[in-house]
Amino acid sequence: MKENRIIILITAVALVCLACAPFAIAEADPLDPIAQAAEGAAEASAKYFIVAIPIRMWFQYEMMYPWMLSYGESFINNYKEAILANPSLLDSSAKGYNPGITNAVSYSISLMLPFYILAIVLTGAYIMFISGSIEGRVKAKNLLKRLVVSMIFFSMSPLILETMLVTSQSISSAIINQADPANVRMVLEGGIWGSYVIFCKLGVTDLEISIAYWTSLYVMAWLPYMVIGMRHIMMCLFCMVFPIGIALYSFVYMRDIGRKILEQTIVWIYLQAFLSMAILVISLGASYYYLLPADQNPKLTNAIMPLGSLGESLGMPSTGYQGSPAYVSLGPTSILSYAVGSMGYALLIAVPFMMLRLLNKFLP
Amino acid sequence: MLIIFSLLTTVIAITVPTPDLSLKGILLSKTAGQTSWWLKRTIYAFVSLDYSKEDFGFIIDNLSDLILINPDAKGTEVMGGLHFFLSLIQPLYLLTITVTAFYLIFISGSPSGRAKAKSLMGSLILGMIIISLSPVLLSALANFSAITTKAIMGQADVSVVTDNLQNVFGAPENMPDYMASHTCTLCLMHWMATFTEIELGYYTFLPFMIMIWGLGVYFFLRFAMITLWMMIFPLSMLLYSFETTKAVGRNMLEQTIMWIFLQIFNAVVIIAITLCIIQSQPGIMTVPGVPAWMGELLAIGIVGTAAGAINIPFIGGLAVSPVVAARLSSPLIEFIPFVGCFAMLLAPLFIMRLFKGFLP
Amino acid sequence: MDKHKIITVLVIAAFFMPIIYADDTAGEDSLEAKSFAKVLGEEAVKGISKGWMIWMCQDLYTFLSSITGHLREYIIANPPIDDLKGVQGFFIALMQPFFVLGIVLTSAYLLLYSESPRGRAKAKAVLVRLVYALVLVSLSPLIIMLLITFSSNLSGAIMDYTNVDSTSADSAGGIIEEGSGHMHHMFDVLTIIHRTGGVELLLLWETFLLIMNFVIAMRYLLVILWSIMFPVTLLLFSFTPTKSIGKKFLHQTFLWIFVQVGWAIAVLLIESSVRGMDIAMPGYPMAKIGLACLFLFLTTPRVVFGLMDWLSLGVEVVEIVNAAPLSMGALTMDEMKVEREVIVEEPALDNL
Amino acid sequence: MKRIISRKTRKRIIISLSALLVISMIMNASAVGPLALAVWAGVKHFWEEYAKAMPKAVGKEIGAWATAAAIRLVLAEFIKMALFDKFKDNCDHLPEIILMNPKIMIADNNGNYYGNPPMEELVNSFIRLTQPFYVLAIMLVAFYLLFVSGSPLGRARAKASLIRLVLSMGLIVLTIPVIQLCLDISEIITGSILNMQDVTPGIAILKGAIDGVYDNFLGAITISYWNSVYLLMFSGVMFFFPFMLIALRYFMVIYFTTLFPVTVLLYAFYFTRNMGGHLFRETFRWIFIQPLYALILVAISVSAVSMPLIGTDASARMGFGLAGFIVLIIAPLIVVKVMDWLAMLMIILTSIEFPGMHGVVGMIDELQVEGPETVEITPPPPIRPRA
Repeated sequence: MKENRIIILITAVALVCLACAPFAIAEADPLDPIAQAAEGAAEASAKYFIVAIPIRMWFQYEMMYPWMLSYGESFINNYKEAILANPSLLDSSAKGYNPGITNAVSYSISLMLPFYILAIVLTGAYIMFISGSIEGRVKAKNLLKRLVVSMIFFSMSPLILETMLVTSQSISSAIINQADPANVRMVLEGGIWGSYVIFCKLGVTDLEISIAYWTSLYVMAWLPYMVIGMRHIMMCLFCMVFPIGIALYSFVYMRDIGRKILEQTIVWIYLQAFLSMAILVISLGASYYYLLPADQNPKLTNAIMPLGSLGESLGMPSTGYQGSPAYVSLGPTSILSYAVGSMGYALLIAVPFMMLRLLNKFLP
Repeated sequence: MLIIFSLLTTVIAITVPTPDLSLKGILLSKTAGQTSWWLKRTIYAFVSLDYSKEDFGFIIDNLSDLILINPDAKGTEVMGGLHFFLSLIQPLYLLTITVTAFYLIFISGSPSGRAKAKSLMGSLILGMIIISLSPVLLSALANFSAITTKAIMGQADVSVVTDNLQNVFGAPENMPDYMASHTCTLCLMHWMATFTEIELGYYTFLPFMIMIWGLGVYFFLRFAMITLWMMIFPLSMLLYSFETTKAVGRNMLEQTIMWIFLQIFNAVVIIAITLCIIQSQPGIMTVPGVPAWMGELLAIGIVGTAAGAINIPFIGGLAVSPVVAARLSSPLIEFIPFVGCFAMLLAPLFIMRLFKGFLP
Repeated sequence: MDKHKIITVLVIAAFFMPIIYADDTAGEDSLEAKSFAKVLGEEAVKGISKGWMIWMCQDLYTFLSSITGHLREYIIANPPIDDLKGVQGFFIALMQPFFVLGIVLTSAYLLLYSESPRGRAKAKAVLVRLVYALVLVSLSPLIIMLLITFSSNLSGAIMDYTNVDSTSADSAGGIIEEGSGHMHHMFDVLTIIHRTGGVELLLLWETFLLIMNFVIAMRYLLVILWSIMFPVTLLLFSFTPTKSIGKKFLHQTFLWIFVQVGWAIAVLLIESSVRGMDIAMPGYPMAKIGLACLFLFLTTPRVVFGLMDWLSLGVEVVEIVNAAPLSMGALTMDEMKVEREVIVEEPALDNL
Repeated sequence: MKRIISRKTRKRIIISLSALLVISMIMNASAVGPLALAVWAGVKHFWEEYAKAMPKAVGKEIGAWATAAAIRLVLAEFIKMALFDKFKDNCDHLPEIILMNPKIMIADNNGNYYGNPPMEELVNSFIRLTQPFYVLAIMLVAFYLLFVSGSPLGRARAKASLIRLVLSMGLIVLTIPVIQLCLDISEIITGSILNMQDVTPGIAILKGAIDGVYDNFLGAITISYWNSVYLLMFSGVMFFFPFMLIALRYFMVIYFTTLFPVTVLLYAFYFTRNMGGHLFRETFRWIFIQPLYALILVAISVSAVSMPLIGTDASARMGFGLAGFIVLIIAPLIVVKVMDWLAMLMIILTSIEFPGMHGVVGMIDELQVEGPETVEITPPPPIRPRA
């Protein structure tokens, strides 16, 4: 929000009041109870209706409404691009070409290479010179085989990563294209605009009682991006250490760490598919709207006056405060759309975590 | 009671500083800010306490009955559900029995298989018998546990516990009636908080809500859980009689028995509390009260913030301060019954953890 | 205009203004001397604003608690199978090549490299598994439809024993509504006394009702998720290395489809236990019962499926279907042994 | 059974009562007439007074509100100076902060190293603490060897532990150099990782997130105090935690350094070997998180390149920055098993997956096993038609 504007505005107001304070009209007649009552009523109504409400509505419709249009709608507008974003290691013409990872991978390869050489040399030495029992020999040979094979994979690791990324992206796009964008938009907007409507409805009387919905706006606007960004970062992290993972996976003692690293790499890369599956589920979830017949489906508008809904049906602004800054007559939100929308956002957060938990220890 | 008290305070607050008591004079007397300030907090404290402590009397009065309460296994409520599940599993029973019999008669491969089938048959028929007897069985179980509980609780005097609970949550003895339910030490905490800042008042009546509402909810929950397990008793029997599903059935039966016999542990908790209270000499496990003069001071401080503001330092104070002082200078919260409530709430968790897998 | 200049100006203003207006900016009652008439006027207007606040919250309450009127529809709710079919077809098409690959490889192994009879038996077992899984996968929409229909019918049958459809006070909906309604009523009273006195209570019943709505919607979405992933689940389940994951997925599938049965049982339980309590101890405080019933509705599925996970039974069933042709003892045993060996990491290298 | 009257019925009652009142008033209007006139006069008077008092009231209230807002804005400015700028400074110095290591050894002017006196004292005190145990242990083993000496296996074990004890005595004396060596190694690796890439884009993204949160905080605090407090708490947790963890590492390294003699002793003695091994693992884990932090920082800055929306979309930038903070918080915790309390958070996120208490318990278990070190491989129980 534009803080300078706010500051200047408020300063102006404050200074004006400061200036005109000494010239205020005299007290009401202290001997006239009705006058006293009127004064009290005037002060209270000024405090609670004439001043506070426009300010709150200013907050809701001047500050939060543009915020909703930019931040709140952001994920709904470009969820596809956000979810399908993948780094590309080798193809410099690709969109997300990311030389950084490639450098890192080569760096970690160079980091691990001496250990390989050491191990191979040692094993060779063992076979040639020490080579006690037969079984020891067999073991050593076995180990040597392993080392060589893993070394091949090791040196090919950028290629492997690239393949995994490309396959996951293609699968995800195939899944996400099954989703109907109109439905996704409908469901997700039902969630975030539903909270916004409730926030406006409650918040105009007292912002404190609408705090939960106001917070949920931030959650819904940022958490999907947070999950996607987290996936992106963790993916890059594990891509960097992928060669190390392969190397450790081939040494017996380090095997567990290596397995963990490989698993995590695979899971974080293919999480994309599950995220897009969540989108698909959301688009299918639109059928939740028809759970109840439309006439029994309870609705809530941001009409803040008893007759608001009536006035709205007549097409006039129904705040009852005609001079309101920019009253936006939002459509009614239904409980079904609100619930399924919020849960759609929750799904975007829950599915990755579920999968992270379900998909562990799958490598031998 | 609330109305009486607030009216009283209002009258005091208005009449004392105002010379003329005509309507106009009262309306014009300049003490309204303080009076409303004070009244609001007073009423808030009263209302919130009444709310958080409603039905406290009910729980205190029939604590023993609440512990002893059990659903009637022969009653229609349980039987309706039980019959439903029975109708659900009858075909299963028939099917399995026919199949096993068929197997025994015709296919009957190895002797081992035969033996297995026979044992299965036996267990099935046994299960059927038990299920047909289930209402009797369940009510017998319930009665048994109830009788045991009664016997255990007979060892101690429940009124000791209830009195001490009264001391913690409710009124001590020799309280004027209109103050009765508002002068326990926790209540005084609530009063102070409310007079400091009205929103703090909410957090100070949380203890009441947790304890009293918790007890109320807990007793009903136990009742409901027993109803549930009684209703699906046939299912658990069926599952228990198969080898493949034995684990599940065992788990369910264990749950049934545990929830039914939970009341015994509540009785034991009651006894424990009673013994603690009886054996502990007064003052142990209690926060010692502040000295009397400080109590007076605090009392006047609480009320005085309101009363003093309306130029009558003592009249407002006198209304409440003896009570407040009495409570403040007597020992504060008795922890034993307080913790006893917690123990009663936590009993199921302990039992679930401890008595896992006692069935074969 | 430089921001810090503004700040300095503001600081000055901030320090002067309270002196001029000796007034609590939080908008609550202050200790200054006012006449009663004035206070009465104030309180009247404040009362209007508070009443307005209560009105808004009342609308919200009717909005959120509407679930108690439609419990049956909410509990029975299941995604229309026709929506799922197309997507499942897509997933099946996605899975097909893997299956073909697996079958071809196994049969190739069987034909070419099968040394030991044991390995042979293993391969056979895997092959049969694969074929069966292939059949199951191509049938998966039907299976899902079967499961969903079964669970919804079952829960419907359970709820036929209750009067959940009526919104009378002794129906489950009515009781739950009372549990939250009591708090809502209390919120009204406290708000009348003090503007923000009852906010926490508001949050309390809001949370309960929101959770009820949200959990049902969540189940709806997760049923869709697991049903469209059913072919994948079966694929994972049929390959030996990924079997454990497949098992977990299968567990989830059964769980989320059958949660509604748990809710139906909860409804039955609530009503019958409240009636029973009415007989066993008349005059049991209704507010507590309502609260407990809110709690019961949320936790009974957890109890029913958590403490006794008869969802593993569903897994067992699939097991048996898979193992049916080779359930003649030995081969299965063999296969199982094999399975163990695959996952054990070779002990030979440990003391290297 | 006691029931509350439902709100609908309450409304109905009120409406009907008021209707009755109106009707009765109309019925005997004659009696009410003069009263009504008086009331009307009062209302009129009231209205006039109301209108007269209104402008002043409005001015006063606006002034009061503006005062509050001004105070809050000043407060916000102070908060910015006190917190958000500090957050951003921290982010600027993130590489240095990551590279920060306790000085176990220091160099004097002649360039020869010796232990940092306080550290040395601490460690020595612990060494002194271990001495009697050493004596005891060696005596025990010797006693065992001489008199009890059961199976050859037991013998071999005893001998082994005897040798280990003797060796470990040597190691204990070298505590400080050893730890310093490990720290140097980790610092070198960290430095090389940080030099691997340019980390400024990552830092810029983190700072962007802080700015975004501050903007929303400012917008909220102008209007309402409590809403902004929520945002403030959130940002405090979010932006302080990574640095808290890094500081925690700093302390834990010192802690385990002082414990090192005990660790060695426990490891050397046969019966307490597992304990010692565990302590060893913990020590080295805490020492070697440092490269992980560097790696995360590099990953953030690297992944910023291939995330398309960051340049264009503000919300995406915010989310990405916050995700960076979350990763900085969670990843090290996953590696070091400080997970046990974090398990609670994970459970909240995943408990929708496993209804049922046992599910939660299982989750806790699994999360404790989450650390890459501890993946135990248990074959799943064979499924066979039960005998």
